[in-house]
Amino acid sequence: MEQKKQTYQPRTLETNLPFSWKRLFFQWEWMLLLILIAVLLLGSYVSPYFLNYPSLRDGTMVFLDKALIVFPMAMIMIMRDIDISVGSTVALSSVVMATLYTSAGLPMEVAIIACLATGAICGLINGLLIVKFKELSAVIVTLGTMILYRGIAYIILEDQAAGGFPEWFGFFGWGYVFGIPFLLIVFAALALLFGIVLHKTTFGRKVFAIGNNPTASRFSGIKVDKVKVIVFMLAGLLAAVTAIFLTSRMGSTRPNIATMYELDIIAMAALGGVSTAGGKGRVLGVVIAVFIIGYLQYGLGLINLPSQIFLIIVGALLILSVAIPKLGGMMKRK
Amino acid sequence: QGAPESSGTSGGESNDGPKKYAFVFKNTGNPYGEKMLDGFESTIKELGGEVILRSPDQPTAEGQIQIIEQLITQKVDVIAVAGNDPDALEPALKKAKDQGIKVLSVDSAVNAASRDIHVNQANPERIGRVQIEAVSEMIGGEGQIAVLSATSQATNQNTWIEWMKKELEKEDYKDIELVKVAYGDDLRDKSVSETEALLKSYPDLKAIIAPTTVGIAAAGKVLTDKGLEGQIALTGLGLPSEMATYIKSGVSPWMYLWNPIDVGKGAAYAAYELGEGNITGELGEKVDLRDLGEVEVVEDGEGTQIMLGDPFKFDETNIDEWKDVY
Amino acid sequence: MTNEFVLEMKGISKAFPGVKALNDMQFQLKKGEIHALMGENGAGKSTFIKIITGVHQPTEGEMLLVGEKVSFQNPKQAQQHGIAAIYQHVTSYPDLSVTENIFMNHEIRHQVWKTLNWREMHKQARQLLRELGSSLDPKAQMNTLSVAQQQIVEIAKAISTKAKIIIMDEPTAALTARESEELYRITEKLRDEGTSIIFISHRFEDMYRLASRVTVLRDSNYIGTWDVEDISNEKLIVAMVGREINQIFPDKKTSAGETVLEVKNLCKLGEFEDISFSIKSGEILGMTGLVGAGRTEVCQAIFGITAFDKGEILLSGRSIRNKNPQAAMNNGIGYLAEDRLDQGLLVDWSIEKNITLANLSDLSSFTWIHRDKEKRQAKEFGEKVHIKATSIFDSVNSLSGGNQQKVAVAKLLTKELKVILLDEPTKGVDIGAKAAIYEIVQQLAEAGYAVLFVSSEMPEILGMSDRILVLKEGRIAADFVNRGITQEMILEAAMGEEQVQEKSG
Amino acid sequence: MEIKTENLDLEKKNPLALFYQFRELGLFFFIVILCIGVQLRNPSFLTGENILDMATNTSILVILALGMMIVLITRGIDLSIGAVIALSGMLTAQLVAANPTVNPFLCLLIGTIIGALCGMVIGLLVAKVGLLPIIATLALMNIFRGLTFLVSDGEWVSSYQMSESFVEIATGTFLGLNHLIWIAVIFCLVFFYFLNYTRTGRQIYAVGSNPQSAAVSGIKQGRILFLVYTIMGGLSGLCGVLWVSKFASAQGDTASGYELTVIAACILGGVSIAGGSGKLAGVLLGAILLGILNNALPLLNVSPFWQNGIQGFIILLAVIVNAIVKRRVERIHLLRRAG
Ligand SMILES: Nc1ncnc2c1ncn2[C@@H]1O[C@H](COP(=O)(O)OP(=O)(O)OP(=O)(O)O)[C@@H](O)[C@H]1O
Ligand SMILES: Nc1ncnc2c1ncn2[C@@H]1O[C@H](COP(=O)(O)OP(=O)(O)OP(=O)(O)O)[C@@H](O)[C@H]1O
Ligand SMILES: [Mg+2]
Ligand SMILES: [Mg+2]
Repeated sequence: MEQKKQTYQPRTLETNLPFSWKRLFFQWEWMLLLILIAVLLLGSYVSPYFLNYPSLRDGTMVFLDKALIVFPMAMIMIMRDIDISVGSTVALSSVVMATLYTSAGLPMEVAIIACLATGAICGLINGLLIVKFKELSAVIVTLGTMILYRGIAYIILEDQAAGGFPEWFGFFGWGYVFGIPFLLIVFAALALLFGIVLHKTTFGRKVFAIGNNPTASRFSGIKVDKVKVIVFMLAGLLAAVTAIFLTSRMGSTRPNIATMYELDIIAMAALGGVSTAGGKGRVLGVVIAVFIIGYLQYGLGLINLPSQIFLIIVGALLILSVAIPKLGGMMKRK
Repeated sequence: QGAPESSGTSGGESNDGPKKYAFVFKNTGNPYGEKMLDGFESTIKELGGEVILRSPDQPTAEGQIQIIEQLITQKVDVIAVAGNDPDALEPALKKAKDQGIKVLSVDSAVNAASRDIHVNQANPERIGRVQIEAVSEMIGGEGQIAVLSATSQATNQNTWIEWMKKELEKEDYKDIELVKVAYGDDLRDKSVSETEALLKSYPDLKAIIAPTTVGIAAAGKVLTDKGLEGQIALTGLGLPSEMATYIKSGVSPWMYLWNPIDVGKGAAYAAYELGEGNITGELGEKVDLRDLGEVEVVEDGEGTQIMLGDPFKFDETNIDEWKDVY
Repeated sequence: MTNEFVLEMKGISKAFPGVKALNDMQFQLKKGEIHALMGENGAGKSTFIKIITGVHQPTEGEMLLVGEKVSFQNPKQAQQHGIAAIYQHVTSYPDLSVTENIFMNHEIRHQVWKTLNWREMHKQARQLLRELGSSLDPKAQMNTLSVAQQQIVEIAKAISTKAKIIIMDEPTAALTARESEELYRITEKLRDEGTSIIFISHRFEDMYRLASRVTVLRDSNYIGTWDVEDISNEKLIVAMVGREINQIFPDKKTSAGETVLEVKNLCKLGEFEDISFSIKSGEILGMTGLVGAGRTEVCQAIFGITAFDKGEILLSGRSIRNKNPQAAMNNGIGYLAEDRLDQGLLVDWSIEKNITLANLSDLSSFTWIHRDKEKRQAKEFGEKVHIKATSIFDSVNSLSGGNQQKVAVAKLLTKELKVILLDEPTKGVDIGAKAAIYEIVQQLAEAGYAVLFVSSEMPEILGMSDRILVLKEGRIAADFVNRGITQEMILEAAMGEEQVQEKSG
Repeated sequence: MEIKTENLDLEKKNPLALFYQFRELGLFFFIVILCIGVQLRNPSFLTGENILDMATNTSILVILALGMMIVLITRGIDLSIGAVIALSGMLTAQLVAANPTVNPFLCLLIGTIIGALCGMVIGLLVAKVGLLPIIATLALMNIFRGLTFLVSDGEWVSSYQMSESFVEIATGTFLGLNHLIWIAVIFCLVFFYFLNYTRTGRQIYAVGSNPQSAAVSGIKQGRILFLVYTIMGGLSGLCGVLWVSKFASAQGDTASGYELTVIAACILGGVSIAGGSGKLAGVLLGAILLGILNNALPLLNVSPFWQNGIQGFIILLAVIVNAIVKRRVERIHLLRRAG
């Protein structure tokens, strides 16, 4: 017995890391924060209307609607998947809601629930197709459903617009609570919720695990398919929430709303440090990235730059922000 | 539900210096729109105002709402908008009106509640009817015709098509049959496919009306490539520069359009009058459009509008003058 | 001066950020010799050969090829100097054909047209494979082959470059005894043709069988080079692990209890048929067979990863059906996957998160993860299996193969289990770590687990098991009680009589 | 000592290997059935003229899909091609407008060079800086589109400004076939040769199939990636010229969103997003299916409001049917092997 103990040396494993400034500061979020500050300074420099509370506050209402989807999109990208059907899901849920209210004459509350259900079902279909037909990959499936969902929206509403919602419905897009836009409050709440779910709970841990190694995750007893379906459903659901806010802001809807949203959303997530190679990303980074892109666009709008310049600036920002750390890493290695 | 605190007390009045006139077009890079913006810009400058020209990069209402928000923050005095959607801009434009900003729509109307007045490039009834008259003349009052429109939800196009159908009910056109309304979505490739499909599905087709600049150019191209000039007539609304080739080759004997520069000008005068408080958009008011003449504010559904004359006819005789203009 | 050595490495050091992987390494390779390189997991063997092949560049030291100083900036240069390598983790192109895998980057082209000469390449590939004793179809797609077949393709690839030096990093890790035998034959043939071979393995049999000299590494340091005849087994182990290992296999103290797992007539089309066995609590059931015999498939079917067509699984007399791994684990069955990089571990993650991954529900309330508990558990189980690392936050990537395997074992132990299925738990693991794993397995059995121990290595099957199950082509070929059983008896069952006769004949 | 080794070998042909030869079969049958269906509804579908029209209209898609295929094989993606088409088309059109005598071949060359330059930027970012292709091309899509608007300053180039010879590029015929068809056919042949009979072509597959192993076998991965994006860019640039010539009009929003159509053609044709696999025949079928849909839906007099939905449905149906057929065949082979 004694001899056996000697076959190896006992070792201890450290469970506390010594404090390190490097670890604290070498984080993507700091870089993003710097960019955000730069954007705010730039904004106040170029436009006198930019840097004051009402302006910054109302500015958020311009870009936060689509930003709601960025959270589940981040989850999807962490799982090495992608969902390019979210814009179409927004359109379909919105059209369903408006049609049920205007044509079917259902109460608005019911129409809103139907809108959420539509979004969730769209997400569910994406998720189910993806896990049932693994050989297809998420890009293919959501490319197909992207065309399909918008197609259905066209079938329902054809060339009509549907609107004339009750007065109170405008609250979603235009309302304030204690002087803070309702949309901003919802965004903050969702950020907190998704931050907790992704970083503090078993569900979030599983999402990261799947992004890192789906096979090993399955072998470790994670129900990979179930997690995936849930996350895609969440994306659909939040697309529906976006549909509510967007429809409320516009007061009416059409089948062509929210075109190209998916690309904006993916850009926000990517700038926020979510890697489409999977397994990486933080909600905090994504939140900062949303404000960077949003305020940049808003600020440039205030000085009436043509929107094509804005395209170039966002593109360049995206590349620089992702490339600079890589280049830095390359330098260090040399 | 807290009431929104207004981000600035009022629009124009408190501002000294030149007044700010903003024009929001449907999207950037639209040739027709660019010309309209040119007309607006030069006129406002002449009148001594400050001009802001903005368009989203996609032709969506969402993009226009964003821009309108930004214009409100900048405390402009007048917003002129060519709406991507008649209703969807209502909340944003109402917010602008609440803050004392004058709103007018140009080219594509927004609904009555969200504007003070609409500047109509031409009388939609005339636009519709004149194209049927033209087609009838081209095909000798007899045969199948088809319409190639833009997107299925373009409001002005749909209005014109309605008027075309009304015109067709007349006894004179009893031998003309409208076989199909196709939609090319204002995309070149789609418009080409749609045109080709029309030719195949309706071998006896005599004419195509394309009340959209992209559609008519695409159709002109298809008819040219297939060598169908003289067999199938093409008319509609097109840009002289894009249509010059086809008008000269006879593919399209003639077509119509108003002068977008003049539309921009008219919008600028109307905006100026609104901004100066000379008019309010009430029915019956007279608006002085300087060299475009004086027009009366007339009814348009629940709102009011002014109209800028008949569509202009472009044919062999005058196309060369115009093709370099726009 | 003529040079005795085709390859000479002097004072090679290599530092990775934070890790010194090699320190002052010395190495000499003669023409036409098979030179074994041995050492514990993480000793630096793979790093060393990657330096030779130009994948890594050394931080210090020089390299002489036939007396001439060289330095390779990339693998292509090493290839051009006649160095070929078969890497530890098979590096094939799964979507491409066998021929393409063999000739990638040194394709045969038409003299005139400079286009790829497929016919010639297929022909030569077939030829090469035949020389290696295989009649694989050169047009077959790589990912349809078994690991052993892929290994053969890798060897064919190395030979096809007409290399003067061939390096094999643990080529036998995935092979069974019989396939290893085939590999020995090929290797010897190459040596006889004048090729120099560096051979890395954790199996002593490989070294004794093949090598004429052996170089030992320990903790990134060069320990020494010996002629194989001159060094005893004990001395070699001391050189490798720095201390004596008196006993590799723990004493068996079987006290089998109740039957825990019973498998009845399990069938899966095309994979296995009619598998029946039972394991008692405290018992270690060895399972062996040739590659592709279906052992992994059986384990995975029991664990709920793949579905089976017919049959029944009973746990403590109760029939269970595991729809997925989660269900299996809840039923008390654990599985250590054969391929730890692909199926066992999340290599970018820390040791801690890997260990706790399967057991998150116990570490959380209302799905909120308690970090303290998590750290404590990771430490407890990490130490239990003696992972060699500084902290639980080290990434699994940075560990050597053996230590990675220990992480996978630790992960398994966090769940309350009754049955554990170990699929090749010592694959690619050094002698010290092997002893440690054997001991852990024995302790598990003593603690009342029913253990299924799958292995291709005869000594460990014989040394560990209470009973031995031999699979052949998806069927049970023999079921021995491990008393007086010899390697020959097992091989005979695994291969079938005809082949054994031929072998001895 | 001689050991027999049947056990290690594939005496029977491996089931997967067999099926891979017929991987496009499902798609092919799908197209045949679709064609029959359409023909029954509208007899003008399978007329010579319509088939030629269809081929002409699908040519550009085919050319682009070839490029996208090799990008996808290397595990990449290129979302910027629509913008590159617009940029090169606009610049070339401006050149022609300013200088009507310029030789059409020169135009094609210039467009290709402009596109290749754009592709090189992407290639550098992906291969040298190590950006993920989806991010890099998403960003550059914005930038190229913005540049197009900037260089055109909102103006457009229309048919009367284009010389006869320039418009001829895409409308002229040779031996009764439109030039576009010829160009597409030539590119198909070149790509077939390139992918199957050149070293570089095979290295593209190698890099996509297993980047690590490509690195240890000494393949210069960076160079392959750079090359692939440059080729894609060059093809986009070329198609920009063809596009402008075909429609005799160059505008800022030319081909916007077209990248998705091209990607759809590739994945319909069985190119794996995960890299490493993809065959020319499949991509061709994928592009043809989309071409047929574009042509057939208007011919069938399908309501414009239904076209989007039907198209999405058919794309999904096609990939799912293909996946199911593939599984079936695998299962049959398994049975045969077991039996
Ligand atoms: N790319 C790398 N970055 C950082 N550390 C590395 C890297 N590659 C290897 N190491 C470290 O270098 C040491 C030697 O590793 P190496 O793979 O050479 O060991 P080995 O002797 O081949 O072990 P095994 O027998 O398990 O294969 C290990 O501690 C390992 O963690
Ligand atoms: N000679 C072969 N031909 C084709 N496929 C094979 C061959 N050998 C193995 N396989 C594949 O391997 C599977 C069975 O191998 P499995 O991994 O279950 O066996 P194993 O005994 O665990 O072998 P290993 O030692 O490789 O783990 C089969 O389903 C088959 O797909
Ligand atoms: Mg190693
Ligand atoms: Mg196995």
